[in-house]
Amino acid sequence: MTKLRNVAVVGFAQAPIVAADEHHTGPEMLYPVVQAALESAGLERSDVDYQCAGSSDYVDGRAFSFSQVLEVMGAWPPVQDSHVEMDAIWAAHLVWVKMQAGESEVAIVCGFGKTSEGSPSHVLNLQLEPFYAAAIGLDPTSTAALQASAYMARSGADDRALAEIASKNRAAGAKNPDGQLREAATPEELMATPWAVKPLREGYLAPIGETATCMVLAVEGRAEKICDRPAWIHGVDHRIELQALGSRDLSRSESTTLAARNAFEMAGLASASAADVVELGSTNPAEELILRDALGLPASARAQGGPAINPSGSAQCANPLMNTGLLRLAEGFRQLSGRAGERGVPGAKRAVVHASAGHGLQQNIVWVLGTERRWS
Amino acid sequence: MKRPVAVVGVGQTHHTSKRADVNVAEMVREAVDRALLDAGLEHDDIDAIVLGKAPDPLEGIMQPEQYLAGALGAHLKPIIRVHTAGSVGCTTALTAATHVASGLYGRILTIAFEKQSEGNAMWALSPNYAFTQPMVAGAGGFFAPYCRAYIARSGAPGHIGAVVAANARENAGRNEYAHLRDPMTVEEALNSMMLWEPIRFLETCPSSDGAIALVMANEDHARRGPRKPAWLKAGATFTEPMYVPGRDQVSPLAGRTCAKWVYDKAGIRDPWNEIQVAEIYVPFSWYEPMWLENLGFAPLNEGWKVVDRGDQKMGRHLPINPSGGVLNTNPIGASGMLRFGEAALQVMGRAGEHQVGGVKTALGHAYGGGAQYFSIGILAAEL
Amino acid sequence: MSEPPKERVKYIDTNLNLPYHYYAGDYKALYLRALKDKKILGSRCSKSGKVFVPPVIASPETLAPCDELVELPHRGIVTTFCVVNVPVYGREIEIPYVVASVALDGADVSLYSLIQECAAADVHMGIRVEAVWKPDGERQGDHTDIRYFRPTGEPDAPFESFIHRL
Amino acid sequence: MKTFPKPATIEPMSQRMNVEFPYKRSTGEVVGRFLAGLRDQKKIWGLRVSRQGVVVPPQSYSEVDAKAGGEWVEVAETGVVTAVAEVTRPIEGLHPSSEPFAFVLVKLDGADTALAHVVLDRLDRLRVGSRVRATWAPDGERRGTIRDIEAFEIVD
Repeated sequence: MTKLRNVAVVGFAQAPIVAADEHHTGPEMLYPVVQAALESAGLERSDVDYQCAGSSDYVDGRAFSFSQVLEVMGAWPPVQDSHVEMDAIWAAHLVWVKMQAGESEVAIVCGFGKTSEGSPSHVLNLQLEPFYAAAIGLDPTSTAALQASAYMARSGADDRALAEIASKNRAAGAKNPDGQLREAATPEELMATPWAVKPLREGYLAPIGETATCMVLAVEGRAEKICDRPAWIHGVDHRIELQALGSRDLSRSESTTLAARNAFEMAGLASASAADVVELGSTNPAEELILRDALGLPASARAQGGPAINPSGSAQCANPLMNTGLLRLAEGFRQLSGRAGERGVPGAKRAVVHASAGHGLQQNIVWVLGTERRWS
Repeated sequence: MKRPVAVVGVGQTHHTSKRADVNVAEMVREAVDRALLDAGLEHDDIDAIVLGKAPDPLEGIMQPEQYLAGALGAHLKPIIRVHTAGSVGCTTALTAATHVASGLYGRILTIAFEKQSEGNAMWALSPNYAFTQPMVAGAGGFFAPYCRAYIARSGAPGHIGAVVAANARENAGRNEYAHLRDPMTVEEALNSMMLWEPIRFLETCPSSDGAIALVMANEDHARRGPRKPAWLKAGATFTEPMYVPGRDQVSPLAGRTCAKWVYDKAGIRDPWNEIQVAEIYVPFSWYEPMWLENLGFAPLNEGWKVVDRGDQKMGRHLPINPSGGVLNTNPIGASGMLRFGEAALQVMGRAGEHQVGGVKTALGHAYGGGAQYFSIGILAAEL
Repeated sequence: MSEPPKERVKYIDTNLNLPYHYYAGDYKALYLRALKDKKILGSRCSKSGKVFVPPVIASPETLAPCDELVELPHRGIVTTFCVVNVPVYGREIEIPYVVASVALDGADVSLYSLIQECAAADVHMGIRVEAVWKPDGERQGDHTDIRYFRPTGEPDAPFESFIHRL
Repeated sequence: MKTFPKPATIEPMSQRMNVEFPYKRSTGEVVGRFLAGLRDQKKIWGLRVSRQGVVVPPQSYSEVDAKAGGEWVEVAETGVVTAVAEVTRPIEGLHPSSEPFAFVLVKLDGADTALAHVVLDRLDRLRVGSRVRATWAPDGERRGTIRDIEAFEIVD
């Protein structure tokens, strides 16, 4: 592997994840978060040389939604800036690429989305191919259920296997003060919840939630001065698959496997099992099982040993659109930098972080973070 | 650039008001196929894809790069989607360049498009949102007051906008891909209906369907390619908020900052004399003199004098928009990449009938939002 | 037949209908409710002292909070404007009409508003204007409560006083 | 000096509104002919493309390697279910039925990919692996959309 520039996550802040913030617009939610992230890193806005946001016009129900957040991101005097119409974790990736290109030293990444103002089912239907898929009325819960059924048919996993995964995440989520759904539940309790879309139960899914997030990234030389325990980026890759649900093996996540292989090679990590923490962007237990399969992790919630999987409770306990992915990266940072509180994995040195976008895990990104610099 | 980056392939569609014969994917694929052919490459040679377009409601497809992944040859590759309002096309190309400059990717396919005929741009861009002061006059009505302020500040005579429009149309007549190509005189522009005073009908951009794709590559690949590459000397995007008290909307600071930054990086001290052609984002004619000042081609309040002297015409000191520009072709999300791509074609010497002679350095520019997003690339014939 | 019909289906008509439930946010809510009482509220930057209308949570210039509430006069100047000669979807206004940037006295950013009760040709940069409100009992607490601005007949503001703050 | 009241003391202001946009989507040659096949012939056509085999419903390119073109292949209106999502509470204005129904992926006989569609009846018997058959909108009511196939029904 060629030598890359050491880049680290050095700060993060988020708004509470709530069903609806009735008092603030998206930019108003983001304003204190940017302030808090800068303050946590001990930075002035003028120390930051690049900013990138991730959001969606359709989630916010207005064209050019992202231009509103320029009012609160500190873009005066004018700053170098970009925006991706994606989950903010892809903005973080762009910043990392930018730093590899020598075009930035210290940057902020912002995520926001007023999920509560729209109907995610209606909105996310519009991601699908218009003539055959969107036209049938598919929504994200239904496509997730199609995927779950395909996985269950292939693997033999039953409702209890899903419930056990979901229960494990609920228990973890209960310990996460920054989460949304914070009530532990037994597999039996979850198996008693009604079908959302069969084979997925309501107990297996996150409630609608919204937040705003801000992450600070910095290159070696700056990162150590900003943060006592930076989370260094050892490797990262992202891949997409063709969209049509019936044209790919929905029971597997080929793009995750490929992204992970590339990220692990970059990081010098033998496998996901060799990490101390694995944080997955799965929004339901079937996705988690598919991702575990793609990453070579055990298929059961009861497996002993190996890395702690989803110490945050995962996206199953909070899925604030456009921020869900960046929150996974934030969890990796929190775990490695001693900021995870009660849910902290003792002595964690390496974390694997995953996030996803699109229907049926269409697009996936995998990161490896470490407490030590990767390249010397 | 940390590592040299070049444009090695350019492909665009013929732009028109309605491509009824193809769907969104097929229209975008035309540009992609042409860019790959131009670069002598196939999809397998591409390491990653960077796609840009303006707001999703224009076509009614959310994050269309996901639907388009298969069509773009992105299956099992990285793809990202940029959206920075009207500047997005140029910013997307620069984002692709950053990917190459990082050393992580050898060859990037970058694409920008808009198929405006699928929906209604007026509705998609300025519906009445709750709790928001309605945009009572559309995009023209938003920008016209700043054109008026420019005229008041600079003392520009009233015919300048029409001169810009007529020159742009004359140029578009030489560009086989341009949307509006029928000849048009200054008088016709002056006599056209006043839509948003001081902007007349023939001084505004059309609504177009179209796409452009570029292949960008590192030095090694660029030197081995079949054609002379266009080297990116410098590129940047600068942005500013809307409601800064005293913000200069006529010559925004973000634009001036961006221009200074790229000139410094490219080693350009005197843009007027060191750049031979500029493709700048002019959706309403008056923005040409305004941006000539903002980009440092003319002193403050004197951009209109360049136009009045005719120095922006083909064969004169600094041809502006030899392609015909946004005034004659406006697939919104693609318009910025068209500026960047046309600048690349000029330094490659492959702009066909609208080629400017002896181009060593060219500028591609785009802006967006409420004149808040600025994006500039400097392309050169030699590394 | 070994092929689908040559005569293809050319278009698919789709009418997207997306339900949204927008929140104004507290600052905008206070602003809109105050309009019902014929009050125009702004917010003052805690660092620069500059006044924003409608009120904003923080100054984009200083990033400092703007938590001081100020009431603004109903008069100001037209800094720049546009005469609109095209009908715009959703607006039933007789053309030509004028939309203008109106800098209220004491405010550091401008509002975007219609200018009426005069010929479009009589509007010019620097002309002083005042708000014309919907009558008592008809105001709803939304943007339409100020119907438009109209010239006051006062002397124009000098060009230098506004040309760099449109 | 008055300062802004704390959020808790302010009654939130909200407004429901439906954002409506009409679109006229150009289908292109392949999608347009496939849809015409449903409407005019009650036939389901696939396109044999590079590295995907017979794709149903077809695009004018391979989604695996982006190569253009292919040859038309008629496939059966029967096939096997490869995935099932049973919707117990349909979403108004989005879902194609107001009664419980199921989304399915169906690999039609002769096709190499599966089609997304719906099953409306006998949901209790629907499984991955179930055999199903297309049911059609009546003559004169097929409008050249994917919904010209009304649904799939379980074949005993």
